[in-house]
Amino acid sequence: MKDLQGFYEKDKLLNFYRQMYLLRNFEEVAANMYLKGKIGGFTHLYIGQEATGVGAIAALFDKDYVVSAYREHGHALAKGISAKAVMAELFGKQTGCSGGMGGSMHLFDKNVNFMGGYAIVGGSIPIAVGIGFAINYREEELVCACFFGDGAINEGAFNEGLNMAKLYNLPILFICENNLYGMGTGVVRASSVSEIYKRACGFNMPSKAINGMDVIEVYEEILLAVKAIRRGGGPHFIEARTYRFKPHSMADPDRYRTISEIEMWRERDPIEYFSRRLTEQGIADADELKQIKESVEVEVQEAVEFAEQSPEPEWTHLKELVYSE
Amino acid sequence: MKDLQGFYEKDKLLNFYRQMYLLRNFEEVAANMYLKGKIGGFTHLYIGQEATGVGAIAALFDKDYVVSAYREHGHALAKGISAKAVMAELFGKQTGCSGGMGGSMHLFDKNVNFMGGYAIVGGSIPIAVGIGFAINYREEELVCACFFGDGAINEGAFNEGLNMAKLYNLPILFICENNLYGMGTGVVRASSVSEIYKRACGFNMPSKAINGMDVIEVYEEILLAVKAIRRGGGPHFIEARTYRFKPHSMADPDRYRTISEIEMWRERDPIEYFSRRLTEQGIADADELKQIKESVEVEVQEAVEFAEQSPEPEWTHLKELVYSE
Amino acid sequence: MDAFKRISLFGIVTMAELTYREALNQALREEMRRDSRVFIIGEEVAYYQGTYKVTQNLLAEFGEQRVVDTPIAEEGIVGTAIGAAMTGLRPVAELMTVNFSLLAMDMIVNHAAKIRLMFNAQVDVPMVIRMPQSAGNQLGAQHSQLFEAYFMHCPGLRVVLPATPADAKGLLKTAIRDNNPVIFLENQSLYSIKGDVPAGEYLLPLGKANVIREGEEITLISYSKMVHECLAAAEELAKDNISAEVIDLRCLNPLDKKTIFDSVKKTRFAIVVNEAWYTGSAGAEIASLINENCFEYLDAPVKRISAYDIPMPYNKNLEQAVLPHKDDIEKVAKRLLMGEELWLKR
Amino acid sequence: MDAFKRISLFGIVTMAELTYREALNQALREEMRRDSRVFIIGEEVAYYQGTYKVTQNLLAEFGEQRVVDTPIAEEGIVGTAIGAAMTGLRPVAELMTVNFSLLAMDMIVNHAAKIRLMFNAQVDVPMVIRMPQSAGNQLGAQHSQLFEAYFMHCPGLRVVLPATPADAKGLLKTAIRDNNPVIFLENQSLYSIKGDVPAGEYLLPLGKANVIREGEEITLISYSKMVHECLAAAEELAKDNISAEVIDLRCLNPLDKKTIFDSVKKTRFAIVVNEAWYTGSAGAEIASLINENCFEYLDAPVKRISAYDIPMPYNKNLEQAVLPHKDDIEKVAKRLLMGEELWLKR
Ligand SMILES: Cc1ncc(C[n+]2csc(CCOP(=O)(O)OP(=O)(O)O)c2C)c(N)n1
Ligand SMILES: Cc1ncc(C[n+]2csc(CCOP(=O)(O)OP(=O)(O)O)c2C)c(N)n1
Ligand SMILES: [Mg+2]
Ligand SMILES: [Mg+2]
Repeated sequence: MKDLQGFYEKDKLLNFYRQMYLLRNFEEVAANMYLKGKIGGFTHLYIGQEATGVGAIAALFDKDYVVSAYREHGHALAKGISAKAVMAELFGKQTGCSGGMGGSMHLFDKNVNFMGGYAIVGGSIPIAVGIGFAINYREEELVCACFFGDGAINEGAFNEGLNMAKLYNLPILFICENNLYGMGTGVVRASSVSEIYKRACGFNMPSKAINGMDVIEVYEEILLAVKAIRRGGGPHFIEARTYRFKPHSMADPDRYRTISEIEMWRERDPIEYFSRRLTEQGIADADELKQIKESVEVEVQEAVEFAEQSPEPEWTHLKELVYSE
Repeated sequence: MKDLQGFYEKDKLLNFYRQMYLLRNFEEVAANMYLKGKIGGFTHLYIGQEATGVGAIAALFDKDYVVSAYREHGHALAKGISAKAVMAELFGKQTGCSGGMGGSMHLFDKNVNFMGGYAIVGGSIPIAVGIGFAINYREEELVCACFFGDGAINEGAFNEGLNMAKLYNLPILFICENNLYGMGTGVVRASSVSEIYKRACGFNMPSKAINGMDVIEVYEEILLAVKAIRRGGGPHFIEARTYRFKPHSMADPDRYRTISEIEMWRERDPIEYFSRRLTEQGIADADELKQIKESVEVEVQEAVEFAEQSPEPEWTHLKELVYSE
Repeated sequence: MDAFKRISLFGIVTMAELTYREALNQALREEMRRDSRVFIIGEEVAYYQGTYKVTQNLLAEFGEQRVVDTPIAEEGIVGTAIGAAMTGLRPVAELMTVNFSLLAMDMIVNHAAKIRLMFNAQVDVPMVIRMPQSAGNQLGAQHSQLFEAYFMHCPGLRVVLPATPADAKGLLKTAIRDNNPVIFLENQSLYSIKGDVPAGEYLLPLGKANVIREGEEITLISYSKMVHECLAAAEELAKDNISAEVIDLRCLNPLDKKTIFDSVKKTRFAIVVNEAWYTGSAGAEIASLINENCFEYLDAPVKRISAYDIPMPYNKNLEQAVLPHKDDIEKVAKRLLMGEELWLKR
Repeated sequence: MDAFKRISLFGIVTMAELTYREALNQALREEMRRDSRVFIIGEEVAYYQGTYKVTQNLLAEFGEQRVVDTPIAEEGIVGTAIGAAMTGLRPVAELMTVNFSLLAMDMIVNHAAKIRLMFNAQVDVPMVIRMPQSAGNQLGAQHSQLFEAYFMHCPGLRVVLPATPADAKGLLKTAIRDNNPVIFLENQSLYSIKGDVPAGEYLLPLGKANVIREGEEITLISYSKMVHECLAAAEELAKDNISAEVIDLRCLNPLDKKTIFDSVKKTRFAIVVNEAWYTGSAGAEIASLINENCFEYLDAPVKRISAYDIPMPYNKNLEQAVLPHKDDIEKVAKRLLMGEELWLKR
């Protein structure tokens, strides 16, 4: 376990902790709301993968772009969409970050350059290529981070997107969150190469597997990659090895994994692991962490109330959304 | 230059020669017929690439399957469709190997397991996967050879097809004929990796680049690969480095290549190179080769006459082709 | 097995009350037992037992070789099915939902539909692509689509859309035996509906519509889920002494024009209902055919009821407002019969 | 430049006789000069100067950054355009032909068309996808298709199909300035036709049909190449003293219903013509709309003329037999006016 003391400002570390716990608590509450019928659709939880989203997005500039798939609550919150706006979106309300039009799979916020969750596996990849293209076109020094799952690497879009990104030397960070399953299918039953980072070799793209359960490792590795990209190093590929603690979606009976496998991974809970490090290394005491948790819980509770009280979107508004005049 | 004497039966070598010249002469005549308006469509000539088609297909069993793209006259002839049936197809006649329905891009002959030319770049790849799947399903010891161009590797189908082929350990030989251009775009401007055989590494698939201008090298390398596949070794990938001497299609002004580049490659003409080897090594004399050429020319001439005299397909026949009852 | 709760006898046919899902499962099982060339391929069809559980227990009976899980690769799945079909197998491919068929459109339209003609019928492409479609579960714009209009506008394909458990079985069995590529569109919202399903060999011909309710004054034409909305509307209309005939088309290709025209010539009024978007829908084709072929019999224009031309919003109320319902059908039918000219674009 | 052979003055507008291809090229050039956010991306658009030479000389003027050659990767091309459009650029993507759009269907229908609504209009997707389509050159089943019906059945897209050089310019310029994803379908067979094209700023609104020939007795409705067949048929009909009005729709979305309905209400007879397959075509939608909205004005059913529902054969005679021609239009028009009931499925 690497020493944190002296390498990081305490605030930064506590902020990692806070964010991870925000992602966790937000989704635990959202799951409840789903069961109460307040939230519809499939609703895919990110619980277990928080270290990847938080660590990776912390390594970006605020103005950098993020594109994600349908398991994107965590990415959206980490990028800075408020818990209120995300919760209201899950509730389908006008005040949601997508005005109640998108729902869980289609969060979006132009203000923080969170460029959307997409529900077609692999679909976000060519779109990220376009964002990277626009960054170069405008000669900005930004990066587009594109999150997708281990399942997406087997879609055609992966080949087209990675090849074009490398060919045009675009500032894109591809982050494959390998949580070992695409729905019920294990990576070894879906990909001819189970070490996913190797799939990038065919494009001559720098590529690496990292521990996605350790927010510090994620942060540091992504920081390195992003710096290289900003220096004109072209697209990089990161395989973050992680695990989702919850079923694929709220509709998934989750019968394809053994309890012992889930337990094993739960022992590597990224939040608990990080909180142990913080306390053991004397960076924060249990009380401080508890206070953070409580403040997060208040924030999430307020988000629920906000969502509850927000108005539904209107039919007249809907009709204006189809076309831009 | 490897010694041929003693390694190969003379007949076999002369047959390579005969076939290559058949492919060449057939297309030279077809090009004329195109200019006379006897043949329509784009018509993509294989001239220059003959060693690859002839060498590779010679390494297959008769019952092995071949799938190709739209530059497939050569593969079709090498697989054993008669010059008559191919020429009649180009003429759009009832006696053509696709009954005049397919034309140059869609040759087909069930009897020799030539499973079709396809005109969507990359489209033949998933279909080859299905044929390989069926071979395994029936526990046959056959192989499916799938030819495509360097342009096809950048399509999504390439990723999906290669991954599935490897995952299911299918008996498929992927042969990418790298003729350096996809239409007017050089490989270096289309693929992030110009050594195409490396694109297979992401699938952990045995992969190799070979000299596609040398019929013997092609034959030997493909034979090795096919043997490995038949032993259950799963899909293999071969990049055959070759060149098309003619424009992309009869409609292409061919302005993207320098004359000197074309000249350079013409000096490596696979037929002349092979005929030099045959004569220099005392396997055949000039007369013998001339006789072969003449007999080929007669065959092609007869094919033209056959095509000319064949009837056009009928409207009533056409209507029965849409659905199988 | 809970699927066989109730076994009754109608004449000599043994019936069982099954869900639509179970009926499909039974059809698959029976056809796989009958013909060893039939196999299933798709995402989550084997170990997961099917996303919507249509392939439940088939892996256990038929093994990994005939119930094949795939990567998430729709183009690869359909391409594999095509190649296998061309070499003598009879694949039943499942795409998880129709929304993902867009990724396989090239394989479906450019390949499966073309191969037979292009190669002068030297090969057939006997395959089925099963896909659920529908809307109404707050799945958002990318997961709430219906694409039968795309498949209908593609010669070489068959397009089948069962509305009941019995039809699901009878049509799927026939589809598997058909020698053409069949687009088999199941309706997500119908998987759990129940109905009597004949046991064993039960085959419905493709292209034979079902007059599911007879009536005299107006013809309601639809397929898949909307058949149930039409039936419900007919029920309501009956309360007002309006006698509506309901036609379940079952297939859009082949299309049973005769049944449609005969009914419309009798009733002189017609409404075509589909769950998909309005513009360019299958309903447009059918309405136009009716007008062209029954023009002199019609006492009013053929009306079309459909979803609005709007990508589906997530919000529940708005989603319901976008979709067509029995009330819309009832309302339009009444106004039509009362001779009120109305422009109700739904 | 040979494009500016003849410069004449009509009122104050300078006209030049250009080919359809040159008019498109001019539109692209003008828009790229006007707005540095506009760029071109596609296969062979730069160094090759465009497969059909529509992008000729643009690379020389605007450089590699704004005229971008791509690998053969249709999904990648359209996806790149979408991402760029969402972040403020205005891409004009070229797909080599519409046949390959099937490989990008997911990007077009699931993404480009949905993004604005799904994200509550926080972003627009201002992009154009240019694609040639048509048949008649013996290119076989996979290369002879027309897919406007697919794009029409997808809310969120605009669908534009110019028939003349002037329209090609005026509509493409407007399409590039439009804030929605525009499917811009050029017709392969029209690239070399000539016509007068206004110089400089010439913008045609999307959704405004053109009554390209006025007439009193029958309305011929079409778009793209078939407009020319309709005009030729109208010419023939005139010889028999039949006065046909010809409407060039120009756009299928937005669709100018008013112009259609006004004309049909006047003439009382209508034929809709499209080059695509019959079943499920745009013609079905239009015919159905006419019937629904002009029912009491019609003296005969609306007839549709189209290609047969057959994947295109290579053989030249058969290919021509599959496609619709002016003779078909003329024949159907006459029979319709003579009150002969006919079932001519073309
Ligand atoms: C093109 C496509 N095919 C299938 C699906 C259905 N589907 C939704 S999520 C999913 C699994 C994706 O797995 P992975 O990429 O590993 O992401 P994870 O869910 O593990 O985050 C599947 C098959 C889809 N949404 N899109
Ligand atoms: C999906 C698709 N996109 C574009 C085309 C147009 N096209 C036909 S051939 C060709 C070039 C293919 O190059 P390559 O794969 O290297 O094969 P080669 O022509 O060199 O044999 C292109 C772009 C096509 N047929 N299909
Ligand atoms: Mg996963
Ligand atoms: Mg090539």
